[in-house]
Formats: sequence, C-alpha cells, structure tokens
Amino acid sequence: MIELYISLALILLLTIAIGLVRVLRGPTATDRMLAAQLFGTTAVAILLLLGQAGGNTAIWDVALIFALLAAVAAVTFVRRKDIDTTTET
Amino acid sequence: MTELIVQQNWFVWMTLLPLGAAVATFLAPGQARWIGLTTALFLPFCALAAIAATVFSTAQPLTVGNWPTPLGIELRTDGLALVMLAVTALVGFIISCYALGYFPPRQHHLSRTHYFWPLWLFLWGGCNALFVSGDLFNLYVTLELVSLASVALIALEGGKAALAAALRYLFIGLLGSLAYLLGVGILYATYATLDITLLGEIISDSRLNHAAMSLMIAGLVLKSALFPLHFWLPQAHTMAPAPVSAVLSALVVKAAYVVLLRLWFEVFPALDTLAIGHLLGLLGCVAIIWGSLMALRQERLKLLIAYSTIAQIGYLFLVFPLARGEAMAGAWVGGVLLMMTHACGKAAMFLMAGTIHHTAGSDRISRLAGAGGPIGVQVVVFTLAAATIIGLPPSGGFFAKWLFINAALATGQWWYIAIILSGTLLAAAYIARVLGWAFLDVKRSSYPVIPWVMKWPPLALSVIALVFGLIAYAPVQIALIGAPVSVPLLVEFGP
Amino acid sequence: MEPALIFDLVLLLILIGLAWLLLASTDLFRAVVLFIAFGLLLALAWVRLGAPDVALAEAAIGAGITGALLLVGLGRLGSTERCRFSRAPLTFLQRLSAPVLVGVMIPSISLILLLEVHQLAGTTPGRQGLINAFLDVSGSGHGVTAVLLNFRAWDTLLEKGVLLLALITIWSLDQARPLFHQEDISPQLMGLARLLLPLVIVVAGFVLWQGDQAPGGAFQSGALLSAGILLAILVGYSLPQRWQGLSLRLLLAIGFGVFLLIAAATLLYSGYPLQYPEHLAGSLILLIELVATASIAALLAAAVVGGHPPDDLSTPAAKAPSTSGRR
Amino acid sequence: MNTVSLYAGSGIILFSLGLHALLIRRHLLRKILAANIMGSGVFMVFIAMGARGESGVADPVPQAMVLTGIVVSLCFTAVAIVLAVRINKLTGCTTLAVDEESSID
Amino acid sequence: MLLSDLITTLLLICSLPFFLAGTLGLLRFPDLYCRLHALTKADNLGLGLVVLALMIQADSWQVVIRLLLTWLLVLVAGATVAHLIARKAQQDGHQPWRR
Repeated sequence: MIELYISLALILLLTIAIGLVRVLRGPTATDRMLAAQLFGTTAVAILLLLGQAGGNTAIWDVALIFALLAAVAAVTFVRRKDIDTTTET
Repeated sequence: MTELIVQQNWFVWMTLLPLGAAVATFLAPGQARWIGLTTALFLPFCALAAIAATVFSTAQPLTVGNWPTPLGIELRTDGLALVMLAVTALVGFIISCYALGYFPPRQHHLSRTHYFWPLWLFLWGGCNALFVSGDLFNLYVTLELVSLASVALIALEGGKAALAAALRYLFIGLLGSLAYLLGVGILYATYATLDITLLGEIISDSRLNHAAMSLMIAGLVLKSALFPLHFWLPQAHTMAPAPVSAVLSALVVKAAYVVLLRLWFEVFPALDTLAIGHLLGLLGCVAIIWGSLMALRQERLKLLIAYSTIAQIGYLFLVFPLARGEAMAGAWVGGVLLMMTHACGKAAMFLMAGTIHHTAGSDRISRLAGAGGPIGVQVVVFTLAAATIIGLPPSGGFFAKWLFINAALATGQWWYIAIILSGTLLAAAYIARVLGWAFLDVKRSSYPVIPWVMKWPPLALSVIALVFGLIAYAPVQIALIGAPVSVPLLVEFGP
Repeated sequence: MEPALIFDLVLLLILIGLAWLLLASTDLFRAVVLFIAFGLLLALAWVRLGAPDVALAEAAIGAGITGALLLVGLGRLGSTERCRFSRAPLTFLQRLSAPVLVGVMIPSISLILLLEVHQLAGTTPGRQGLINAFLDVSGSGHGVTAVLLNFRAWDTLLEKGVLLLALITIWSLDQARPLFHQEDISPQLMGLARLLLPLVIVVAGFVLWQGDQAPGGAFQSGALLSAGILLAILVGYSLPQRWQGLSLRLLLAIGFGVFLLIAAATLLYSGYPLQYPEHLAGSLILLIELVATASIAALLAAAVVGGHPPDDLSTPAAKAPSTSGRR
Repeated sequence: MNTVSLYAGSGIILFSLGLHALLIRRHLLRKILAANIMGSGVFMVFIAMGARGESGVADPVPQAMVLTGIVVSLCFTAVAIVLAVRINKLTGCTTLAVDEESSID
Repeated sequence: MLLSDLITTLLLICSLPFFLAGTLGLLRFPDLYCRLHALTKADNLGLGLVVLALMIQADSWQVVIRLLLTWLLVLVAGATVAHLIARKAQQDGHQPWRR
C-alpha cells in the first residue's frame, strides 16, 4: 500500500510540475494566481498521502494548515488594487 | 550583601539589562532617554564587577540552563569576552551621553528620538551576547541581532542615501551570516556539536572542514569589511547619524572580528591554515594601503574617518599570518589591543565629526578652515584620537603595532613591517591634512553653541584612547585570562 | 528505483528548477507566484525529511505571511527596474568583481561543497540520544520543543528579540497606510472569513497545545494566528483606536519581555539563566509559549501592515492588526 | 546516492543559485527573493543532516535551529521589503543605484 | 489483500483523472473563466476521492473528522477564491473567450 500512496503522490507532484507551465505562460497575473491556487489543493492531497504512507499524522496537520490558509494569498491578491491583473506579459 | 554582588553572574546581566531596557523604551517612548541613560550608566559597573569576579574569585564559564555543553549553550567569561564587554560598556556609555545631546527631546522629528534608544539598546545587548557566546549557532543569532539593529540605526537618518546604505548593509549582513550558517551546518553534521571548546578539541584536518572554515571566514570577513569586501562600509558608516556611525565603526565591525578570532584560535587551530592566513594578511596589507590612500583623497570628514576604519581593519587581519609559533601570543594580544584602542579612538573621531557637522552645517573638510579657534575642543579631540589611529607612542595603537612588528620579526615576515610603517605614514598624512585646514589662519563667523554633552564625552573618549598605552598592562593581563594562546609574551612588552 | 526515491528526486528537481526560474524571471509577479509555489514544495521537502515541525512553520508562513508580504510589497514597489538617475560608471574593481565572483568563485565553492558533502551521508548520528535522555527533566515531551525552549532557550530568547527588533525597525521606517480599500467586500468573502477565523483560532490553539507532545509550538501557532489576523484585516476589520497605543505595544513586546523576565528571575534564583526549577519547568515553558504565540501573531501581522500606527490619534485610523482575529 | 546527500546537495545548489542572484539581480524584490532562496538552501542542508538518525528518528537540534533561522530570515525579509518600499517612495527607484552625490550635504 | 485496501486503491486510482483533468484544463482551456471552471470542479472531486480513500483506512473517528475538515476547508476556500477571482477578472475587463 505504501508504494501506492507514494506513487500517487509522485503523480500529483508531476501534475504540479506541469501546472507550472501556466504560471510561466500567464498571460495575465490572474492566471498565474489561479495556478498557485491549484498547487495548494494538490499539495494538500500529496501531504495527506504522504501522511498515510509514513503513518505520521503530524503531516496531516501541515495539510490542515495549508487548507486553512489556502485562500489567504489569493484573497490578498484580489484585494490589492495596485497589482496589474490584466496586462499580458 | 557583598556575597550577593560577587556571586552574581554580571556578564549575563550585561546581556539581559540592555535588552530589558530596550523593551522598556519601546513600551514607554516618553521615558526612553532616562531609561537608556540609566542603563548606560549601570553597564560599566556591571563590566567592572564581571572583571572583578573573574580576576579575584574563580568565576567559571556557565552554560545556559546548566545543561552540559553539547546540549546547552556555553556563556564564556574569558579575557576576550571581558575586555570587549568592558570596552563596549565604556564606549557605549559615552555614546549614550552624546546621543542625549544629538537627539534632543523636543524635535519635530519626534520618531527619531523615540526609536534611537530601543534600537541602540538592542544593539548593545546583542553585542554583549555575542562577546560571551561560546556556541556557533548562538553566535549566528547574535550576529543577526547586531546586524538588524545596525540596519535600523543606519536607516534612522531617513534620507534616501541612508536608506539605500541600510538596505545594502542588510543584504551584506544576510549574505555573510548565511555563508557562516552553512559552515556551521556542515560542522554540526560532522561532529554533532556546536560548542566552541568541544569542537576545538575534536576537529580534524579534513577537506570538508576546510570548506566549512572557508565559508564561515568568508562570511565574517564580509561582515567585518576586509579589503575587497569593504565596498558597503563607507556609505553605511557615513550616512548614519553621528552616534550611530561611532557605534558601527567602534563596535559592530569588531563584533564580526571577535567571532573570527574565536574561530581561528579556538575552533580551527588543528587545521592547516597557513595559506588562508597569508591570504587574509595580504588582503589586510592591501586594505591598509588602499584605505589610507582613499582617506587621503576624501573631501568629507566622515568619509575620511570611514576609510581610515577600512585601513585599521586591515591591521586587525595581520593577526592571522603573524600568529604562529612563538609569536602567537604577541600577535593575538596586538590584535585585541588594537581592537580596543581603535574602538575608543574611532568612536571619538566620529562623535567629533558629528559635532562639527552639527555646528558647521557640513562635514566637508574645507569647512574646517580656521576651526582651531572656535571649536577648539573638537580639534583637540581629533588630534588626540588621531594619535591613537596613527599609533603615536603613548597610545594603545602604538603598542599594538609594536607587538605586530615584534611578531613579524619573530616569524621572519619582514614585509609586514614595511606595510605597517607605510600605513602609519599615510595615516599621519591624512590626519595632518585635516589638522592643516583646522589651524589655517582664517577668521570665521561664530559657530552656534554646542551642548556640553556633545562636547566633552568625545574628549573623554579620546583621552582614554590616548592613555590606553600607559595602562595597557592591566587590560592585556585581563585579556589573557583563559586566552587561546600560551603566554610567554610580556618580555618584549614596553619599548 | 523505489518510488520514494523518485519522489525525492522529482521534488528536488522541481525545487531547483523553480528557484532558477523565479530568480531569472523578468516578470516580478510571476517570480512571486513561483516563490509561493516554492514555499509549498519546500514544506513537502521538510515532510519527506522527517521534520514536521519545520513543515508546519513553513506551511503557516509560506501559505500565509510570505505570500501576503510579497504581494503587498510588490503592489507598493511596482515590478519594473526603474531608476531616475543614471548609474555611476563602474570602477575597475567593481567591473572585475562581477565575473570573478559570479563566474569563478560561486561555481567553484558549490562544486567543492557538492563533492565533499556526500561524505556526510553516514557519519555521526546526531544528538537524539542525549536529548531523549534529558527529555524527562526538560518539562516538554517533544524533542524540538525541549531544545527550543529549554536546552537552547538562549537562542530562542534572542530570536524573540530579533522579532521585536524587526518590528521596531519597521515602525521606525514608515507610518502604516491602509492595506486594502474598504469598499466592495463581497459577502462571500465575509462568509469565508467568518467561517475561517474561528477555525484558525481553534487550530492554532491545537497546534500550540500539542507542541508539548508532538510537532507544533509557539512559532507555528503564532504564524497561523497572524495569517488569521491578516484575513481579518483583508475583510475590513481593524484595531480600534484606543487599542493602538500602549496596549498594542504591550501585546507586541510581551513575548520577549516575559521570556527576559524569566531569564532574569532564574539567573537571580539559581545563578544560571533559564535554569527552570524542575517541578516548574512544564508550566514555565507553557507560559513562555502562550505569551510568545500572542506576540508572534501580532508581530508578524504588524510586519505585513508595515509601519507604526499614526502618532496623531485624531486622524482616521490606519490599519493595524486586528484583535478581532485573536479572540 | 541516498536521500540525505541528495537533499544536502540540492540545498547547496539552492544556496549557490540564491547567492548568484543576490549579487547580480538589481530589482530589490528580486534580491529579497534570492536571499530567501539562499536561506532555504542552508536550511535544507541542516534538515538533511538531521535526518540521518538510525531507525528514522530525526535529530531535533537541527530542526530547532532551522526554526530559529526561519524566524530570523522572515524578520529580515519583512524589514527589507519595508526599506525597499521606503526607498521607492523617496526616489522612485526599485534598485539600489541611488545617486550618491546629491545627498552628501 | 483486504477489502478496505482494495476500495482505497480503487478510489485513489479514480481520483487521479480528476487531478489530471484539472491540470490539463488549466493548461489547455482558452481563457481564464474556463480554466477557473476546470480547476474548481475537477480538483475538489479529486481531493474528495483521496480523502474518502484515506477515511476507509482510518482507525478512529478523530482521524476521519480531521480528513473531512481538511477537505471541506479546501472546498470552501477554492469556491470562494474562484468566485472572487472571477468577479475581479470581470471588473478588470477580462473578456470571456468566444469561438
């Protein structure tokens, strides 16, 4: 089972790597922020799997904190008026 | 009662008191001046008590929380720590007095006065914690405390150049301490201990340890502004308010150097350090010549003093190639002595430059023309402090250089003698240039009145720096308590 | 190869790639987003290395404070390298130093270190044994907490000082300006905040409480709380004016202050700073952790706000950390 | 090739990348990011070294040191950002190349 | 192999397409609003399945509650953030993609 968890975590990690392309490509700041949001969710899933694989529930606390704070960066982004969100770079 | 006083570990109080006072000044900004001055008044006595406790009884180094050393953090009361604590207390006290006048209570720049005291007390506490620390990681934390406080103090002036200098200093400090920290990590990985004494006993001569040592030394050299890495110093030291410049030049640069001395003589003596020692010595030589030449070219007094600091740092690094064999003790004592006298002399000079800036409105050297009359005290201060920096006979600077020359003769490295002598001549030249302007026969309009706290403290400091040579025996004896060098010295002491 | 090793390899490759990309990126917003992603993955690396304490801290900081700090900073700075002044021509030494440093020094240092560091894989096992031996008398059941608050408490004391010092520095530099516009807070956002804030407080309390036995502790809890405070600021809460004076300062300084007082008291009592009496060790550590959590939360949130509260209390209040997130 | 040296090596690479960028990048925020990357590299070396214990028990001392280090570097980051914003407000610059002559007196 | 292990394996494997779809959607969809759509739907279901799979392995109610809480938080945060970003994008004048 442990191999399964780790392999799945590995695949999720690879999806993050692929998702990075969106951060790089943009084209707008909003797209990049969106990708970061997806990474947060995926990282939570990876942490849950790693916690199950390692039998260490402290790792789930890390996942819980990620879940709690998943919105903070994005909300900061949305609430700041001075970040240019539309220009394509 | 006396027992209570003697039994106290005063050197620990010297860390706790300024930090506590910093918190107090933060909480009660209105009372900051009095809290700060009381602390500054109290600390020299703490230093005396700490020295007395070590000299007369047998004050042992202690570990925090009384845990055995690989586990706990050792706080040391060896000579180096004690003399640095004492010099810091003395210089700090005088700078605090001066700051009372420099940051007057009712100013429209209210915030400056409010923030100077907590920041300065944090810096003081951080320096004291650094001097007594015997643990590599703890040294990292104290270095960061000191450098963050310095950044804040440089930025206190508020102008754009000051802010840029502060930010540059922040990056430099971060870079230096991260390099240092990586070295600490590698050493911990090999030996699972951070204690300086234990590490010095078990360290072996391996390539990995050499890599760790190079990283740590590079980081600290950056922080103490040795020649090719000095580029941040002139801006940082001149853009700050005068008391801050004095603190930075006198104490902060020395903090990194003290760590370097501890590493070199207590952690890494088992390693083959010949090449690195010569490299540091070579850079020191270049720093002496280049710093003095640059000082000679400056139009502004503060910049001149800052470049003179770079040259003096060069002298400090001569310790590393010179301290070998039987000259070990001589060079080490010379380094410590130079550190102490330079702290006093340079602080006096920067304070004086601040007073001149305050009165003449500018610190351009040409504005000093004819200043010998109206602000005679300042010129006297400058002359006395300059005697120390040049290394004229009664001053401590003279003895330090004397010891260096002895060590150079003993180890047959005569070229260092040439460098020391030419550095001395150059120093005399740039000092003479300032004095030449000051004693020019020009009638000047009257200067504004200088508050006495800005007048007399620098004089006291420069007198201390000057007579240091006459009383050098006592501090040297204290510095040699528990020193990492054997003591067949003091034969050739005294010309 | 087993999947765990491949996982590590991929993780590290992504981390290094991210570092490279974000440092080379021309668009600064992209760099900041990449840095947030870097923080996420770094937390995964700490988990893989068996350091959940550090992972917790990284999660609380990386997901909350750093992102907000950088985004706010970026918003205020703007992302182009502009400068009104022409640069002074480089001196000879400066010209020389760049290629020497960048082209020769850095690669050679890293190469030497990389070649040497593999020797370390098998040597000394560390200090687990020693720490476990003393864990019973340390007043804490968790190794990292015991090291932080007892064996090496001197470091932690000074570190709390660095935190307070950083805040004083920030206050000395600037006056706080409103972080966000007050208008148009959408009801969904308010709802999210109303849901999250109590949960943040509960989880922070949980993290603090379990720090005695398991990964967690004052800093992680404080960082989490500060993210909560930030969220409260984001949805328009602000600190009432009458709290912005001494009470705010007290809250900011209490963590370091109490720690210092305990150090002084133990120094007077036993001659050793921070030598807790054995029967009191647990309670003293708990006390330090409690006040430190409160201070850290306030300090970090105030650091993001980035300036001292307005001196003149008659002007409309600038934003300062909200206490509403703390109760 | 084992996990520990893999992570330690990556830590050193991160350190060098950050060092390189800190020295040559000019935008202040980028310098700040570079310093953070450098710090992360150092911390990774620490944690990797702490993870070598037998039977998977990690050494708590490096973890405690890294926690302290993270706090310190966070402090420096916060101060650096405020300083950079201040400089930007006064000069309009986002780099350190402030002209130095104009502010001498 | 136990029945619970089998179910866990199945659920985990089922969750995979959702994550992949989320990532691919993020990459391939033509504009911001479509990407938003792909991301929220697929991703939350993916995480939901992972949580479900791990809940079957759980040995106490406490663990189940923690897992559920994590999932719910991600769900709520994801939904709110998606809403906020879409609103902001609309305000800032992002044009929806048209064929």
